[in-house]
This record gives sequence, structure tokens and C-alpha cells, in this order.
Amino acid sequence: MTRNASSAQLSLEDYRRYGRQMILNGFGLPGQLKLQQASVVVVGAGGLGCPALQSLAAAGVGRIGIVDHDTIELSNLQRQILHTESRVGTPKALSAAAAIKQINSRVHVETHATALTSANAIAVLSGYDIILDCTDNLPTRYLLSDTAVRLNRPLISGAAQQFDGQLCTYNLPLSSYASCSSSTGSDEEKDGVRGPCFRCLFPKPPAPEMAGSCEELGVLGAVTGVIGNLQALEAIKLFTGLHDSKPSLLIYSALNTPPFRSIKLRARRATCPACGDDGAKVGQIEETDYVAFCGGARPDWVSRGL
Amino acid sequence: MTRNASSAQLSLEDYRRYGRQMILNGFGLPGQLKLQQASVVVVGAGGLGCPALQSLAAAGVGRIGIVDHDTIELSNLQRQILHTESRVGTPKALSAAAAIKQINSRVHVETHATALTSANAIAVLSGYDIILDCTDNLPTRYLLSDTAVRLNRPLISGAAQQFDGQLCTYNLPLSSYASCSSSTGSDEEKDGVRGPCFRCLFPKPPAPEMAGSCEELGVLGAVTGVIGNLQALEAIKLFTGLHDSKPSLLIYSALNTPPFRSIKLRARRATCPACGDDGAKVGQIEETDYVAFCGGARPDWVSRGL
Amino acid sequence: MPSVKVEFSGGLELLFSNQRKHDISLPERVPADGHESGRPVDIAYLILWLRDNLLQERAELFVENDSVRPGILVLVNDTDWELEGEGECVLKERDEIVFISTLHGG
Amino acid sequence: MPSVKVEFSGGLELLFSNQRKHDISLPERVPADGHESGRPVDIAYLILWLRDNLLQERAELFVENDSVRPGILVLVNDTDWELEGEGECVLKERDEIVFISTLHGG
Ligand SMILES: [Zn+2]
Ligand SMILES: [Zn+2]
Repeated sequence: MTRNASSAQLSLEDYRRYGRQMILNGFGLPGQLKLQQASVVVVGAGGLGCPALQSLAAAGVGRIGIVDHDTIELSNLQRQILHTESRVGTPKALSAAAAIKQINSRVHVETHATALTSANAIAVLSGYDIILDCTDNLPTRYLLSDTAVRLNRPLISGAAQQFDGQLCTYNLPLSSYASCSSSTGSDEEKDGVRGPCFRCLFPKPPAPEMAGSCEELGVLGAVTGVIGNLQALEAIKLFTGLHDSKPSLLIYSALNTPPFRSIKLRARRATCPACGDDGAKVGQIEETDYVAFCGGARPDWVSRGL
Repeated sequence: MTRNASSAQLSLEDYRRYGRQMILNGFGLPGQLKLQQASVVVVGAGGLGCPALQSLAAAGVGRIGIVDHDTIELSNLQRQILHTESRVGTPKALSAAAAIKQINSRVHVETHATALTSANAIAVLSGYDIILDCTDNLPTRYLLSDTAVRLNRPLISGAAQQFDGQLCTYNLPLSSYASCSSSTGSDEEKDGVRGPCFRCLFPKPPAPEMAGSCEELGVLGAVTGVIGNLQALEAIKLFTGLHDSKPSLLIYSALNTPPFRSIKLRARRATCPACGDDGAKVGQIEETDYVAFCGGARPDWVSRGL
Repeated sequence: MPSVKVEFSGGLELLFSNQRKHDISLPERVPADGHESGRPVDIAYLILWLRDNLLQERAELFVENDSVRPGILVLVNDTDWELEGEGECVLKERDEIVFISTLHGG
Repeated sequence: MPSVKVEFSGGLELLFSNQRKHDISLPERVPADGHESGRPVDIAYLILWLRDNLLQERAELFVENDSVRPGILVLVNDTDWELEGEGECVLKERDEIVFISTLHGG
């Protein structure tokens, strides 16, 4: 997004590789060049991150960051489809990087095999145009939202539990992203035209009793696959200027009829402690202990008989 | 589906591997055993087949057939995410098999690196409980539907073009599949309780002028990823008895608001030449030349300037 | 004058100026010069109205024997029109009618 | 007596007998013994009605200060209730009200 699209080149091999998307209406060579010059960071190389990374790499996003401090366990393979049996025990960030390199060696992949904390979030994430939240816990979700607000980046947030999923792009640029994120627009100009952040919608986390992790509540791999691909699609739409810039929340329930529901969302909240207007903010987040904010360590569900 | 679930065993390793889905409500050990004893055939290891195969293998479907006669080209890698740069030029069926073996070596994979024709369809497909239509052309879609009707199998049909996708399970068992497909129900009993086939809904193919292929019209890889994962989910719901048995068509358009729409479908058509009642069928399909039925070879879009 | 929303999908939008969504106002009853005139406006009439007023090219890809071409699925408020009386389904204010053709790519 | 559809999602269904969808009939106006009685039935009243009539356990996870707990999003016919006047949004026949909590797994 930083270089000028019109001066960039696409190699002959890339014309062949990306031809099937370059012939799409509204995509074309400009769209492919925008992807090539774009950067995205995927936080979490698990159930959501794997399919998202796969689609982003295959589509030719130029630079992809992967943040994950975990190592692969056998119980991950049921949904974390970039990881293989032979890589069990190795860091997820490295495994995912190896997998997407096999699909597309022309993508520049950067791995951050480290836990995201309030101490390093700005440093790790500031080098990327768009952030994908593919994490599995609430404290990191609030940390990502607050960081995305501070960095003025769209945050494409996916979540999946059991048979259900949610998708929302927080801090969405309300005019066309492809144009407003060009080097001519200052950060101040961009500030006024963003959709709600995660905190605008959910100022308070659900009670810890209702917030188990995937490890505790379970999840179906095809559900994370659907949501992860939808996250990649949101990023591609933003990069190429195909996004309609309307903040919405998609909720998915694999066993429901109908399975998908789209919700039109509010504007950002002027009083939001994260993205609100200066002077109108209620509360503050600077010194937030994210884990404590979300109710501390999660309860032990098994011992509670749930 | 042929063996008896209650007598089957799950290895200790599989308890660990599949734990995250076995703790789901309505899934459990019985659900995992049903998947282990199930078989599915995926026709087409391309944009839809790759993500579908990935999810089916990761979830532990016991036996998976892959039908594809094509070899990998560079232009496939933008969406066919099981194939790698190093396997360009090799058969897609073998490449896909190698990829899903790396995820789950316990799945029994059978490759059919051959084109599906009216001469071999029954032989190739009859060995599987459920058929996934991940193909890219109309003649094969009609052939698959007619064959699924003759074999009395559900046909989980995905389609993706440009920014759009469709998903429908044809020939859907209208009572719970997990129970009605047990060895106690005869084929005749099952016959009466199926949803519509592809021909019931689309007795006539669209005009060839409107029916380009993905190669001609283009498609986004994240769209095939979404639909392919939804196909895998349909299969898993059918195998485990979690499907609501209501015939419906899902239409997806990545650029629309809302992007998903679910349609409640009719019953099967008594006059359908494929699945209609004996004596009421109008027309016949026995000698159908599928390519001719769909208007012959497709027009050359490039020369028509489209 | 029921106002209805009409949407084309699966490639059919190509016949209608490549525009998927259309807001349409119809007369309350089928005009006096029409076939079976005077009846309340139904989907059968909508199809002919679309052909005569909105279709840009090649009517034969949309209409056949005064109904839609057999390869086209008609949906009334997210329900297959066959469950709603097909062409005889009378249109109400704010109904959503979707015409789709099957996709076949993969 | 507006009949409305209420749906719980994102784990909130656990508080309501683990049932996601409920069809509910409400009085036309807030009953005489209620706070601000006599006004047309709105979402503020629905929330309290749900607490008193449908909630199975732990009201504090659903209601706080006579409205929903801040972590819960309320949707009226697929629109964020903040765009519809929040609690003051008057209920109409066949409205769909969805209460969701955020998911966080991945
Ligand atoms: Zn905010
Ligand atoms: Zn049929």
C-alpha cells in the first residue's frame, strides 16, 4: 500500500498464476498490483489463521506476517489445516510459513513466534496494512482492537466456537480503503471515517463463565474453515477497493436455518474508551490488564461439570 | 455407514486427535465413529475440492475418494490450495491425496485419476456413501445428479464463479440420514423420502452463452474456499445425523449485502425425468449425451470479446 | 402499485444491464390490454413486465412460453416459487423476487 | 399482543434452556403495575420480560441496571439496536430480536 501501484510491474509468470482473478470485474491488473504491494498480519496460526493464510497467500498478497507463540499438538490437526503430522511439536508460525511457501514462494512471509502482549503489540503489528484477528481468547481480542485503533488499521476479526462463527471488520474505513489509505491521506483525515471498534460493540467482555476456549468448548474444523476464508476475503476486498465500507457483523451457525445472518452495525461510539472522541471518552485503557479485564484466568469447566 | 457403529473402536490417539469435535453437543464418540466408518467421494480436486478434501480429511472421514483427470497448472494455484508449486504438472488427484495424507495419515484415500463419464460413473461412485460435486462444468453436474439418483446417494453440490457461490444438497434424505441409511432400510423405503435432484430444479441448463467456466469467467480463491468448506460441513452433518433434512439452496455473493441468502426448496418433481415417479416421468435421460444436452462445446469467449 | 425488489443472480444479471438489484413499481392489477387483464398482479405478470421493461437483450434467455426459461429458478421471499403457486403467486408490497440461474464453476 | 421472534446466540442460549429460538407473545402495552406502565411495549420491556419469564439462571449475566449487560449486542430485524433507538424501540408484530454475545474461539 505504500508504493505507487501504477509504477509497479507484474511478472509474466504472475499473469499466468493470477489470471483467474485478474479477469474478474473490478479486479484486473490494478487489483493484483494492490495485493502484491499489500501487507497483512495474521495473529493466530490456528483454526482460523490456517485457512485465512492459505487464501491470502494463494491470492498473492505481497507480504504476510504470522504471529503465534504456540507449538503444534495432535489435537490441532482436526482444524488447523496448514499443520501436518510430521510437524507436531514445532512452532505453528514456522509450520504455517512453510506451508504457504509451498503454495506461493513469491509471497514474502515474516514469522513472529512470540506471544502478543501490550508491551510488543504496537511494534509487531505496526508494519502491516491490515490485521487479522484469528486468536482464541478474549484478552488478546481486546488488545488487538485497542492496538488496531491506535495504529489506525482495519481489524478483520473472526471467531469460531462449536458450530458457530462470527465475522466483523472493526475500525473499518468508511470511505474506500484503497484510496483513503494512499500516502496522500494523513492519519488525522482517516481518523474521522472509521466504523466501530470491538470495544464499541462489546464494552464489557462476557462473564468468564460463558467464555470457554475452543479447547474447552470444541469447534468443528469446517466452521473455522468457512470463517477463515471469509476473513481473507474481507482483506482482499479492502485491498482491492471492492469493499462496500458498511460496518456489519456476520453470524454463522452451521446447524441453524438459515445458517447466516448479516447485521448492520452502529457507528463508532463517541464515548468509547478506545476509539471515542477526545474529551468524550469514558474510561481509559492505557493501563489495562487485559487478562484481569476479561475476568482473570478462565474457570475450570471440567471440574464445574459443564 | 455399512458397519455397526456400536461395535467399532476409536484408538487412544484418535481420542486426542478428534477431542475438539468429540466434545461438541450431539457429536461425541458416536459421531466420530460414524465419520470413521463413512466414505465420501469428491469429484474434482480443484478450487472447491481442495478445501472440501482438507476439511473432510482433518475431521476423520474414514475413506475418501478423489476423482480428477487433470494435471496441475500454475494458474490453478491461486485457488486450488492443496496443490503446490513443486507438483505443477502432476495429476491433481495424486497431489490432493498426498496433501491430505500429510494432515491425516489414518484416512484411507483412493484416487481415480480419470475423467468421469456416463460409462464409468456408476462404477466409480457406487462405492461411496456421499458424493461431493466439486466439478467445473455443467455436463458433469447433470451426469453426477443422474448417477446420484440412480445410486440413491446424497449429492452435495458446490459451485463458484467470479465473486459468487452456490451450495445445495440434492437427493437429500428427508428423514435423518444417519438412521435411514443403516442396513435395515431397503432402497425402496429410502426412495420415497428424498429432496429434489439437480434436474428437478434446473430441468434445462442455462444457455451456453451464459455458462462460461472458471477458466473463462474467473473466480476468487476465497470464494471456492468458503463453498468447499460448506460442502464438507454438509457431509459431516449428514454422516453424524446433525442435518436438519430440509432441502435448501444457499447463494453467496461476496460483494453483496447481505452476502448469504438461504432458499427453502420444493419437493422433488414427480415428473422429473431423473428422480420422478415411475409412470409420471416426462422425458428420459438414459441415452443423454451430456455435452450436447448442455449446448455442445462452450463458445470461445475471448473471440466473442467478452 | 406494489413496489417489489427484484434481484438477478447466477449470471442472469448480465441480461439486465449487469445490475443485480432493482426496485420496481407495478400496477395494482394487470392492465386492461393484457392477457387475462384485471387480475391482481402476480409473478406471471412480473416476468412479462421484466421482459418488456427491464430486459436489455436476448429475451429468449429469460422467457420461454410466457414463463421463465426452465433453467431459471424463481424465489419469492427466499422460498422456491413452486411452494408459492408459481406464476399465480400474487405480489404484495415489499416482496423480494429473486431469479437465479445455476452456477457451474469450481 | 405483538408476537415477536427472539433468538439467542454466542452462548447466551445457555441461559435460556439452551434453546436458541423462541416465539413470544407480549402484551400490547406495558402492564399497569410495571415501571412507566401504559407505554407501548418496547425492547426495554422485552428485556425485563425475558428476565422474568424465560431466563433459567443467573440473571446477572443477562441484565444489568434494567438493560442488557454491556457485553451483549441487541439486534432488531438484523440491525444494531443502537440505530433503532435502543430500549425505546417499540416492538411490532413479527419483529425479530436477536441477543448475541461475542464469540472468541479460533
Ligand atoms: Zn470503539
Ligand atoms: Zn429430479
